[in-house]
Amino acid sequence: MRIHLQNFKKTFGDTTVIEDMNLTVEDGEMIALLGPSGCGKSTTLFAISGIHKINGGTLHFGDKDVTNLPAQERSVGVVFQNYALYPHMSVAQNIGFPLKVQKLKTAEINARVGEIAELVQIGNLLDRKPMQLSGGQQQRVALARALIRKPDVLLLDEPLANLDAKLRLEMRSEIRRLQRETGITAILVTHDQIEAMSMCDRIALMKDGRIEQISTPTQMYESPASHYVASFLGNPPISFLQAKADASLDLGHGNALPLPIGKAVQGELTLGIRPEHFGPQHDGPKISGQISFIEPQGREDLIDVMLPCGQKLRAIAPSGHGLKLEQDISWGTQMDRLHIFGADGTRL
Amino acid sequence: MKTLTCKLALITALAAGPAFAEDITINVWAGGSNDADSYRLDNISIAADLLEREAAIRGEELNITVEGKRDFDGWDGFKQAVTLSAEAGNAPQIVVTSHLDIAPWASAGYIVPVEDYVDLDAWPLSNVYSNLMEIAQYDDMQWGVPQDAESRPFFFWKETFLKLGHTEEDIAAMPARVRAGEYTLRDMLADATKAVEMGLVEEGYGFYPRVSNGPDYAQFYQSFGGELIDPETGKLLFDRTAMTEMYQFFVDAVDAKVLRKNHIGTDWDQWYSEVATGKAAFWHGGTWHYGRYTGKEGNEDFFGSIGFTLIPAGNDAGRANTITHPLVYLITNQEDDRVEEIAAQLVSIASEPRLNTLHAIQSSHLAIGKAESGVDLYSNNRWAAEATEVLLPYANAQPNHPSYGAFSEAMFKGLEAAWTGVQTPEQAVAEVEAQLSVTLGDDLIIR
Amino acid sequence: MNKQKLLGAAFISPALIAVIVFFLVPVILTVVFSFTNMSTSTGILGGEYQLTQSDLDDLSGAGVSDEAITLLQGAGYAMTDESLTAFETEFGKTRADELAQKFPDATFDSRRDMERALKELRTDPLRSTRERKAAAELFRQSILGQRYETKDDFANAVSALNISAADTQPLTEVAYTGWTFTTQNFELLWQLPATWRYAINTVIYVSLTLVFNVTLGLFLALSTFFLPDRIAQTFRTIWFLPRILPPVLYVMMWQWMTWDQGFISSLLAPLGVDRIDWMRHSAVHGWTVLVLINGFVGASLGMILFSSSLRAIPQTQFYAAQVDGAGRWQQIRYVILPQMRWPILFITSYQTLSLLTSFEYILLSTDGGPGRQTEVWALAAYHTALSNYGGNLEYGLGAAYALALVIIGIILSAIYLRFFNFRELVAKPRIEQ
Amino acid sequence: MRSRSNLFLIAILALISTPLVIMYVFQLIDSVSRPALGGFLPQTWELGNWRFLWETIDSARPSIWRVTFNTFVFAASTALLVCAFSITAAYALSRLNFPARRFFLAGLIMLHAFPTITLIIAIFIVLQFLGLYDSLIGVILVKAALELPFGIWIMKGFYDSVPWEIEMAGVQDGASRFRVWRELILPQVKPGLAALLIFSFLAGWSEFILPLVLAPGADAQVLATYMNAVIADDMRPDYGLFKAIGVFYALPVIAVYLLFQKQLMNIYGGGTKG
Repeated sequence: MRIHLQNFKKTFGDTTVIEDMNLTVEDGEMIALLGPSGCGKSTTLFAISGIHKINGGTLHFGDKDVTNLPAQERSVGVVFQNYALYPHMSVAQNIGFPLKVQKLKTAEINARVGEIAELVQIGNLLDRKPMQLSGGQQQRVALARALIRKPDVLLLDEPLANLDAKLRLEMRSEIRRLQRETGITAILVTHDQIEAMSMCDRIALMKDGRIEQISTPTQMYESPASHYVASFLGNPPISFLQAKADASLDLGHGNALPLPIGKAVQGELTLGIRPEHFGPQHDGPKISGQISFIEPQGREDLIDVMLPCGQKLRAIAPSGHGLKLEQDISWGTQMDRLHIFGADGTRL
Repeated sequence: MKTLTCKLALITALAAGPAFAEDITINVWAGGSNDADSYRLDNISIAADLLEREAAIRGEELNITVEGKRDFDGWDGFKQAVTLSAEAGNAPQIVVTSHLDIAPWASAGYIVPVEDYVDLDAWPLSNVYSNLMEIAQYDDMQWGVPQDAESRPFFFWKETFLKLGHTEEDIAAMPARVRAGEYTLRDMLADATKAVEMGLVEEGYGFYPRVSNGPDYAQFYQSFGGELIDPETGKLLFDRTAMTEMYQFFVDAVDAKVLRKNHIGTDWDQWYSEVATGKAAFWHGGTWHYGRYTGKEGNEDFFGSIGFTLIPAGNDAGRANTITHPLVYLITNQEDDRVEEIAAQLVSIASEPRLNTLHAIQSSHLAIGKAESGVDLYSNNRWAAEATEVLLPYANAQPNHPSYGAFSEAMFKGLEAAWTGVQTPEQAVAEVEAQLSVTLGDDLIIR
Repeated sequence: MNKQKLLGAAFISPALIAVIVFFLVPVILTVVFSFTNMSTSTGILGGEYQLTQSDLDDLSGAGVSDEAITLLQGAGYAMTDESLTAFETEFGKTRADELAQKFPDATFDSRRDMERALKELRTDPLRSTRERKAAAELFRQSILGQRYETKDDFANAVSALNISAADTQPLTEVAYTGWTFTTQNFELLWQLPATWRYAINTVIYVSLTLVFNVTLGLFLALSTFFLPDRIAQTFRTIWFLPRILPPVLYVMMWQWMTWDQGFISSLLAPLGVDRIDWMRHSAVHGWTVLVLINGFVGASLGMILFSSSLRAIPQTQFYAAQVDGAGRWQQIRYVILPQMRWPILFITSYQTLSLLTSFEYILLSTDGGPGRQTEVWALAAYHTALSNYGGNLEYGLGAAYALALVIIGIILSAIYLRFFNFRELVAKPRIEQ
Repeated sequence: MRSRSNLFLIAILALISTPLVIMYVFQLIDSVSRPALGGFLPQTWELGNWRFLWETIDSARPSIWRVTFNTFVFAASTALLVCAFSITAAYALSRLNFPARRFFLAGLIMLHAFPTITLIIAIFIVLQFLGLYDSLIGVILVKAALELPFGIWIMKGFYDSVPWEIEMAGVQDGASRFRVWRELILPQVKPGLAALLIFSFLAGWSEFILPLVLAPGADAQVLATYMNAVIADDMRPDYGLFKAIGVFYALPVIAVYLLFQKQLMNIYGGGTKG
């Protein structure tokens, strides 16, 4: 089911938190609403789910205008951060509750509960109470409950935040698998870029109630629309350098990069260089500085380089490089991967 | 002219000669009553039985259900309950209460005059002592019928009295001497002080008065020359001098160690037990105490051990006196006039000498009518006979005045303040005076 | 109006109705009553019109002419033509004639005399008392002692006596038996010396009990916190009981402890201490016992609340403090007490209000004695309005007393409101639809 | 050192608890024995103190069983009413959007601490206007209404601590708000409800002034007024009898306490501070 949010506006009392937002999620697509806390991603999710009122604009599921429909009539499945399982009900009762509300026959409820339980692989846990389950199992129950009535849309509100690292990895692919198998349109709200990038078809990166950029993960990583997008994606994060464009991109104290080909740039700029595009293994224009920190990561090392101008540049180097702290270096930069942002933060 | 029309309707109904069955429920509430006073309620039941039989003989079917209640939270609780239920329109049909309630309850419209329903000139009401009947009058109307008579004598323990140096003849002469004002409260105080000093009684037991508020304390006011009401204007009277001297008397008694400073609030049980066994030299109480002393407290020789007189005069201005504080049967205002009428007839029948004697003797009260002396049960009772003779002729009652309750309350509070040493008698009197002049205004004459 | 609002209204209305009927209306009534002279004599529910014998004395003062007073006084019962005619229709000509003949133009002062006259009928006597009563009514001229339900009825009766219209107005005022509006209650409160004593008593009572309460509650919570569970539980039970035991029973236990023949006296008697009533011996005894009675009850509330907030402090903080070398006292001083500020404030303000206004335990124990020494404001309101030996219930004055408490109550709870995080409390529901 | 200071604490606690313990112990002892006048040690065993159970101790008093029944009806109905009204009103205040919600909440806090007993005169008028004066129903309604702000307050605390997500999940699962409340939220506040039920039952069981003033008639006597009347009757002050009645009166309280101790202590579990 295609979801189309148009000119969406949300206010709490006198403060407007989201204004004139547009978002389209294609049928069967999984999209991530990514952003720091307070950017309005959860608000958007609640508006789509029907828990929050839509103060302006429209919301369509397919061709159906659901803007003013209450949550109960929207056919939306939600998985909450804390799963919100009903503590007094067994797993089976939890999963079957949406069907019970629809007044389905017990036999049918049981059959469908069994079916979905198999799908999320908790068939053996049906008689337990939520308190007796591990975090991952609770997560699966929550998914099953959200999916059982075959909703038009599946909303996931930070579903992995309460899990430990190993389970998170497992559930990431699990959720994606379920989404693919059911072919449901899904929206994932998260502040974790890795989750967003690894699970979703597209990412909508939000900031202050606006969508900053919406595109596929790769596209967003490789050509961020703004300084903000570039800084949000990537781990270890991108390094920014202040530069002055003249005949060259002057980094001060003798460091300079050539002007990029085909781009007319002038004046004060911010350069974005990802760690994997700077290092001893790279050719290209050199930047000199002194190693200020080495963080071994096993397969490779993270190296902080202090430039003479006082700015810091991060590099990734394969291990076994033999570098030492306070060693002076001069490493190459991959110019074609260099991001240049103007004073207003937009990418040039 | 509600009453008139009602009555005319009644006459018309009567003329038609109805012969239908009539069911009437009569609720009786009695204040300040305990087991010994059960005939306050029982006599109404007996009367109902008689009335039913009379009706049966006339060929009418009359069923009267009598329900009684007397376990209230003291007089306070009883009056609160009656007042509020009257306000709510479901007051008990008959209440047995102090005659002092007539004035406020009449003016609030809670009660109806009994004279509207019964012939005061006919038996048995014609038999009731007229001074008692007057006590149940207010504003020239007969509101209630006295239920019992009593008075509040002064008692002394004869053995202690003898040890103080008095003789048997002195004891015999006491009632007369007190009456004549020859033996005053001050004499009593001297005797009591001596008794304590001689170790005949413990400290604080020379004079052992009532432990809570009651009409008794108005007696001491009268002993010092106070009068409660001005006969000319019908207004309450506050006699500053008498009040001060009365308070002073109690303070002096405390100072002389014959009276305990914290006497008020002593447990009644303890009090009865102590006075009945001679722990106290002088005290005062009520005629009904006889029953308690000789009954529960086991004093088998009442007349040999305890003497009684009027409350002595306190000074030259005052007089020996005793207050009678009869309870009265009152009929409350009911929606159905017929119920009021039945209730009044029941009260009237309950005042038959034989019935009232049951109450008088069981509860050690005095007769309400002359004819009771003709009932063996009464005449064979020495206490009833003697107390009637020594006390009743000199008894006066407290006035039926709407504000007397407030007056009496304030008087006692002031006494309590002086007695417990919180204020000097002068301060206490000044405060009571201030309070009363504000609250009572025109209803009070201050002298 | 959407579904949620409807549900909200449906859910809140039973409670709302109860609160309006038994809180809001009474508050308003209390305000109204405090401006009336309502008492037992006036009744609560409006009055009627009645002139009585004793009212006659007040009439000239109220501006009624002497002429009218004479008319009122002299009326009584009379054999007038109209009354005889009325009598004839009801009771027959024979009787009427005999009466007219026996008592030509007679007047009678009282009904009793009138009834006696009726008894004189010989040819066809009126035998039943009831008939005579009804007959006597027909001859009544006087309106003294008669109750009239409405003003008009009264005015008609007055004019029937040929009293001028000018006199009717003041007469009506005197005759009205119900309550009227007045500000005299507040003047009285201001003028009565007792008022100030009650106010001072209240301050003494509230502050002493409060200090006792909070200190003891805190001590109990802290000490049981550090003790092994079983022992702590035993002490908590001992101290919790006063709170749930019925007040009548609980106070009876104290009476037994303190009366002359009671436990304390009996215990001390062999040591040569006089037997006294430890509750009413003096003001100091009274206050001490009152503070103890109320304090023991109040302490248990403190104990429960403090204990639960103590348990809410993470255990790790105590470990950390112990590692830092803090002794038990230092743990209390630096770890516990700072975190107890809120519960202590809560208990203090909550108890202040309830102590100010509750009088049940005092009523059951000293009842204000000895000598009004322990009469607090709330008890005075109750005594004045609803319970005193004379049965003279002054609702108006009592309401004025109560009104003072109501106002203090509102002010204190408004302050109390500030203690709560009100904004968080009224945070909008998160489901909006 | 720890155990020494514990011993010291226990000693102090024991000391200040003595008066209470003495009262409790002698409450039991005196109910079945009789001390000499002026003493406190039991002299003779006395089962006659319990005579009130099989005879009316004073001719005009109602039977204890009737009074006990009244008390039970009073306490139970009060508790049920308070709970029924509180669970709905508190939910509305905690979770639902409706007009003037802020106002109700502020009002609730005020009332929750309001001097109710000072209103008793006016409450009498209201009752009498409703024709409920001197009836058990009237006192029940008044008591329930006066307990209500406290009840709502407590229940609101419990509702507030139920995660919003449960409610949202319910709504998302298609259930109406009523159904969400009934099937999903109510089970979460059961401990609070139990505590409130017990608490208001005990409050009703102990209530004295309201029945005293508002229902003085014989039909509506409760144990509190009964016991007070027995004590106030100056002809028969008899601590043996008083204490026996007292033990009888307190038995249900003790039983409830022992059975439901946990729930009772829970009453402030919803966080009164909020």
